[in-house]
Amino acid sequence: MNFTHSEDRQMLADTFGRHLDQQYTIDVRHRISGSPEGWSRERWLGMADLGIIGALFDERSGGYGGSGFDLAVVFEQLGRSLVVEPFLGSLMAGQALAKAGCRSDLLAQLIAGETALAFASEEPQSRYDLASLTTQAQPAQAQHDHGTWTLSGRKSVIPQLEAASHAVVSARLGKDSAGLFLVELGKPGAVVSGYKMVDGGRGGDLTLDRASATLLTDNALPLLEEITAAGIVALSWEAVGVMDVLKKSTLDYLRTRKQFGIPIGKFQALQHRIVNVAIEIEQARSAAINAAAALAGPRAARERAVSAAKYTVGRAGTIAAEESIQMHGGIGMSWELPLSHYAKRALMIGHQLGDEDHHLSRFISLAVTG
Amino acid sequence: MNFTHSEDRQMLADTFGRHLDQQYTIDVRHRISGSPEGWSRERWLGMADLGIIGALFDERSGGYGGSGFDLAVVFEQLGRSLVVEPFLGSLMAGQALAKAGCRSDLLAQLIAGETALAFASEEPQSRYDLASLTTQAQPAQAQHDHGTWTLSGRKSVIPQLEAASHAVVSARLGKDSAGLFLVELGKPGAVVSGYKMVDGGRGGDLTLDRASATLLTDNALPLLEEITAAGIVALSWEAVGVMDVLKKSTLDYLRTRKQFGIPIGKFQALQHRIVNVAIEIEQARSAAINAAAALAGPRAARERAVSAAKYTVGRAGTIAAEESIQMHGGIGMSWELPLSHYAKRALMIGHQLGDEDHHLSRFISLAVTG
Amino acid sequence: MDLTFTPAEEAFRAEVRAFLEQNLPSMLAEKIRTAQRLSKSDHEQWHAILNQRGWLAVHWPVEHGGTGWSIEQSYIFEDELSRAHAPGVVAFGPSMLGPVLIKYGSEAQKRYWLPRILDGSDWWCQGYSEPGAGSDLASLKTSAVRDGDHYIVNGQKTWTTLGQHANMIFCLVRTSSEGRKQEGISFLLIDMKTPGIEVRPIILLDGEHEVNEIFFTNVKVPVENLVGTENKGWTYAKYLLTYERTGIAGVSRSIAALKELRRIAQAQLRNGKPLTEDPLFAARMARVDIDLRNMVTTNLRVLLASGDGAAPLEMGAMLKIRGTEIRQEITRLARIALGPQAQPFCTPEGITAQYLNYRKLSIFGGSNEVQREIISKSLLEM
Amino acid sequence: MDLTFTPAEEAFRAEVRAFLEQNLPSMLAEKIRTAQRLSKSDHEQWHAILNQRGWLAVHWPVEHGGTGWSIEQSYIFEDELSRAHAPGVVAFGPSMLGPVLIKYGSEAQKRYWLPRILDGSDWWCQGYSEPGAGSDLASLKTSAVRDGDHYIVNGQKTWTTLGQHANMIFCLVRTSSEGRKQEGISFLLIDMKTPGIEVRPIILLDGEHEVNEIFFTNVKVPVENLVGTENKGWTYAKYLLTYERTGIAGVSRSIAALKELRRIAQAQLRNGKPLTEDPLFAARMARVDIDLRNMVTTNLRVLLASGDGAAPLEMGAMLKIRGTEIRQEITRLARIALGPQAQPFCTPEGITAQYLNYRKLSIFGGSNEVQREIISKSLLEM
Repeated sequence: MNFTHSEDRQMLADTFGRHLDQQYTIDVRHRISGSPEGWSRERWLGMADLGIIGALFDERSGGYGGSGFDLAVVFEQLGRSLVVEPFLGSLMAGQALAKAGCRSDLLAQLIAGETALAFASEEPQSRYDLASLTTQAQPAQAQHDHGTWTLSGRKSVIPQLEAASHAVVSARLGKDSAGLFLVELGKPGAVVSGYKMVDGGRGGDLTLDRASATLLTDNALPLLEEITAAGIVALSWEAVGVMDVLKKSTLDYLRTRKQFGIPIGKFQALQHRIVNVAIEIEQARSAAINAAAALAGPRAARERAVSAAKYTVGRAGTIAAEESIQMHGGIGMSWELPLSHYAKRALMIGHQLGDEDHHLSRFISLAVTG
Repeated sequence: MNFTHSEDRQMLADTFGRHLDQQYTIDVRHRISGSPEGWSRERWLGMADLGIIGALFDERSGGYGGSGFDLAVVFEQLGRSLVVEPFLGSLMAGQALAKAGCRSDLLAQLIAGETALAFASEEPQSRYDLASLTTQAQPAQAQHDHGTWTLSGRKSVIPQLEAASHAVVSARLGKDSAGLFLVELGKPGAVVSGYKMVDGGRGGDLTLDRASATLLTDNALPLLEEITAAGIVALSWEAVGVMDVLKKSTLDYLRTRKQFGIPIGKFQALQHRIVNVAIEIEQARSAAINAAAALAGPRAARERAVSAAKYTVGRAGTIAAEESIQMHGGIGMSWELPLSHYAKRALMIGHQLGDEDHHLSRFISLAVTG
Repeated sequence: MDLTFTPAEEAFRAEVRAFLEQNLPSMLAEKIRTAQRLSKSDHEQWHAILNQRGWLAVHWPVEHGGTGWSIEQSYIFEDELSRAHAPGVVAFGPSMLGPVLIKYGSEAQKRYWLPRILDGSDWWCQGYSEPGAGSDLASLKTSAVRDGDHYIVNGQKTWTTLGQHANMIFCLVRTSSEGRKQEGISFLLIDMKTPGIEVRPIILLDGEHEVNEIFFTNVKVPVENLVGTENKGWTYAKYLLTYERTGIAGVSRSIAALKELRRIAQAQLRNGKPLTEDPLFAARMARVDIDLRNMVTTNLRVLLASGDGAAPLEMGAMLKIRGTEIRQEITRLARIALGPQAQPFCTPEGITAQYLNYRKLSIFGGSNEVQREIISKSLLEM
Repeated sequence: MDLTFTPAEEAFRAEVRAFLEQNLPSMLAEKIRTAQRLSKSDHEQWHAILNQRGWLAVHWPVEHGGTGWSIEQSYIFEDELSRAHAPGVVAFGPSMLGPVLIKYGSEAQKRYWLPRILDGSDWWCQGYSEPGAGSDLASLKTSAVRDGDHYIVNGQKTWTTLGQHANMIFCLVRTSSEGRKQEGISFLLIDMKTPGIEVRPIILLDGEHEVNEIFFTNVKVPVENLVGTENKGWTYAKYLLTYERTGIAGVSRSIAALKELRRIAQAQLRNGKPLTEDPLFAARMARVDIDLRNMVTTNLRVLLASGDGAAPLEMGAMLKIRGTEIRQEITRLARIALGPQAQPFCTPEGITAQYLNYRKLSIFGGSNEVQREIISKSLLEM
């Protein structure tokens, strides 16, 4: 039993952390986040050059990582610096391609930072339920066009959709089964409408009207679950990175801000509250460790661990965000202070890939069936 | 709109409060509570002489009260002094007799303090569900014995069952309906087994084996609900009385107990926690007011208010009990300090006539259907 | 005890409701219902409508143009406003400065300023908080030095809500550094157009410009703009804290918000059923619903016990804490109800933005921590 | 990172499990499972069984009769003990005094006292707390005055767990009132049969006699019973706080208790279905289940990071707080699960009594408030 990262991973974390500290300061982040594109192709390339995207995929797929703890070290750093670039979608869509054994060319471009991908499982009615699909797949009309399908329907709130060249999309296949498809964005019938997101960067909805698509698998749900598990491991570690900054900023503020002539960190009520926040964060880190360790394991244990983790970071993220703002007082609500942006990210992670209640209920039913 | 008690009720509260302060000190209470009987017939008579039992019933039934706020003033005082005498069962069984228009003789004896009654709705499997009944009623075999039935089954955890001469019992009547019956205890087929209760005094189970019984109503559920509502108003106010003592004792302790050379009430973390307890108690008082006011009103509003109140005092009671003990430290766990007995009563009220979860769920379904 | 309203009070409720049905612009109601921000002219329009009916300054005595209403009437008025999604009154003039002038102002000040609050001639903002003086308000440093017929004001105020719309500001300023810090504070009325005043926006985490920093550099204020006695400003500021408590718990607004929440959750699906039928979400809603029902009564208990609007500080503090906790929980549940749809910045109903914005409720107006201090002092008498 | 046990560790687990299957008396296991109180002889029997196998003093070095186990082994051992509902080791001798003697005791003390802990000759209790010194332990007043070859001890100790069974007590006593209050404390071993010692029971809210007050009146203690140096006792007491952290979070016991809770809830009906299927109760159980799974990892992280059993004080404090919160929540849920059946004093499984008794977990052994102070000092570095 051992709770330290391997030397390689620790080196990656350190290198990436230093890179972000220098290249991705909060001012840079705000500039990128508020730009019309909502991300920076240049930074994306820079991070790819560092090998960060490659760390998300295994050797068979052209990367050199791809395990739970590889995602962990990358996404923890992304959280620490509030990176808005399209990592989550690229991870999930890329792993879908890798696991389906399709389009290794596109995967290679992704790892080189030459493109970015999006992952579109959510629909307006689905509320985190991967199996709730109204987007419908039809075989392409042209008889000779084997393997090509058309998709119609709507996928919603896809992070950094506009940044992606392609999206991996789940859709209903016939009556009772579901498929995963690759859709090239910007082609006829695949209309992207983008918008700003609460936590910075942009998101988008994808309206499909007989959009041309390539089938990756006609048995989507097991793969969807597996990829979502990877996404949750990633988000959990991003949350840990975000929460560590929330804690550190709040501790700094408690040490320096004076009221009634003394640092507010001398007030016992605040002391006990920051301790509670710190305990929540340590428990969240443990949940993220458990989920990362279970990612390659059997389905029942994996799904229980990822639902436990997502529930935990959802809960802890809200506590850390709300308490950090409250202990800062007014200044904690200002756009100017980085804190508020970390708080928003912590909160919004709770809305991605299933919230606290969703995963608590899921944990319960997994315990019953598993 | 007016939140002060009528002059009569305030006078009753004051008189009863003074009586208990003098006659029912904590030492007396412990002696009575720990006695083989677990209650005092003499104190019961004394309180009847003061008119306390009469306050629980309306004039038609030989009393002079019986409204929600009459129960309020009596039970708040009972809570304040941790009285163990059989008020709850007598209230509920007596109101059943009164509402069914039966046995005014027994009611008169009750009001005079010459007897006490028990109310038996709970069964081992029923868990607060008034309609979950396995106790079965059969018409008495003797043809000429109209109105007499026999009951078989088991009623459980009935407060002060041994103190009662009679019990009002709910039982299944045929297949789909339920009746309320009066059973004389100590008669053949009605076997009482008593035991000590966590919060003092005694409780008991009632095993019925073809016990002779008088039918009060063959449409029990509406009446059961109404009587349970009265019981919940009573318990809610008892809880308010108990919690006020918990708060006061804890405040006293915070003022006087010194650690690190200063009164622990100077520690801000404890200050903020006692404030939270105080707010919970004020909200519980409001819930108890709402329930008392709704007791005579239409069913939907009444049931919503009593479920809201019982949920609230259940929640607040646990917080007040646990926090009071914790802020006292070790001494708060000692039998010697009255505090621990108030804490136990606050907790156990949560287990009577439906707990927090039961009433929260009930509140939700009442909102849907109502 | 009696928890019902009298027939006269019910008739009054009907009167208010009828007035709102006829006079509340539906565009304003829709903005409030969907948590959109009101423009300056929205506010001015609404103030004018209320003022025309004589209902702008609810808590002022009749002789100054107020309503002279009972506590029950004020409560009913607020309840109906909330139910109709009417905007609230911007508090600074009618609810904050007005009562101070009425109690402590000179005759000339009352004659001049009070009508201007009612007719909208002045938009007031509040100059209390400073960067170094948040919860410790009395440690404020903005100085006013007497120079002939003027005070010369230097310093900085912050968190000035809607200060960008205001032409006047009432300020707490330091006129003496002797004695306890509370003792050298004065209450000054300042024209925002005076040279030396600069207003800078503070953007909040929801991206909105709601509050401001205000800088004072050698700002000349006529001495007749001093309210009451020099160095007694703390007393007037504290009076405000106890004066107007009807709204502090925000129960009416919470009731309306809970109704909206239920509508939002009803429209969301979870496992194919409305979210309102999901046991965990239904339990969350029921908990805050019950807490709010209790708070309705706690609020009325405090208001009626305190008689003429001056609630004991610690009871008001209790209302502030639990009232804002309830309000924040409702916005939190609305955010949760939206599920993944809570992420876009511009949700149709401004739900996430309002959740973020309402973090202020437990910070501004005396943080909930300060309120806890007030209560514990009173409980512990130490 | 690697969250798995090695094959050797798994083999060790099998060995422990087999030992327990063969040697744990079923009567003891049943008592533990149903939260019944153990008698003195129950404890003694169990200590003897463990000692015979050499597994009584898990954390002692091998040369003194300990196991020399790795952290993983100690963890596995505790895990298997809990899973089998084996009694814990009464900590005072093996886990508390033993390590202090081994580190600070004289050769003679080690030679004499350590074997007697192992073979059960002595039952130790702990004399730390005093009526005036709870959380502020260092303010203790029980005095020991040197008089020739003896100390004369006067004062009072309290909350002495199982002191009624003990023939020996290790005490913190004041040997000097100079300097900081921590500086005049000594660590003394006292024979309970010495004249002048009186033990009085304290009955707790569950009606049980578990703790005691101990009065010392001119009690003569030979100077050779001083451990280490006079006035340095605080150092030894603090060493104990960092020494043995494997068990502080109580995760193994909580896992076993959660399993029992599930069994209890399964047997209860709500609306005709097992309580485990009630959405609100299932959510309560799942929340604590997840919290506990997280704590299993947090616990191991701390233990392994701290190497040879000496965890940083603040990490141990974190384990203590959340570990006891989890344990208390499980007993709370067991109480709730029983519904109306929680009211009789003697429920078959002692559930309500255990819930009440376990309120102590957040009070004794350094209250959770004191633990928060320790953590906040470390976090804030102030």
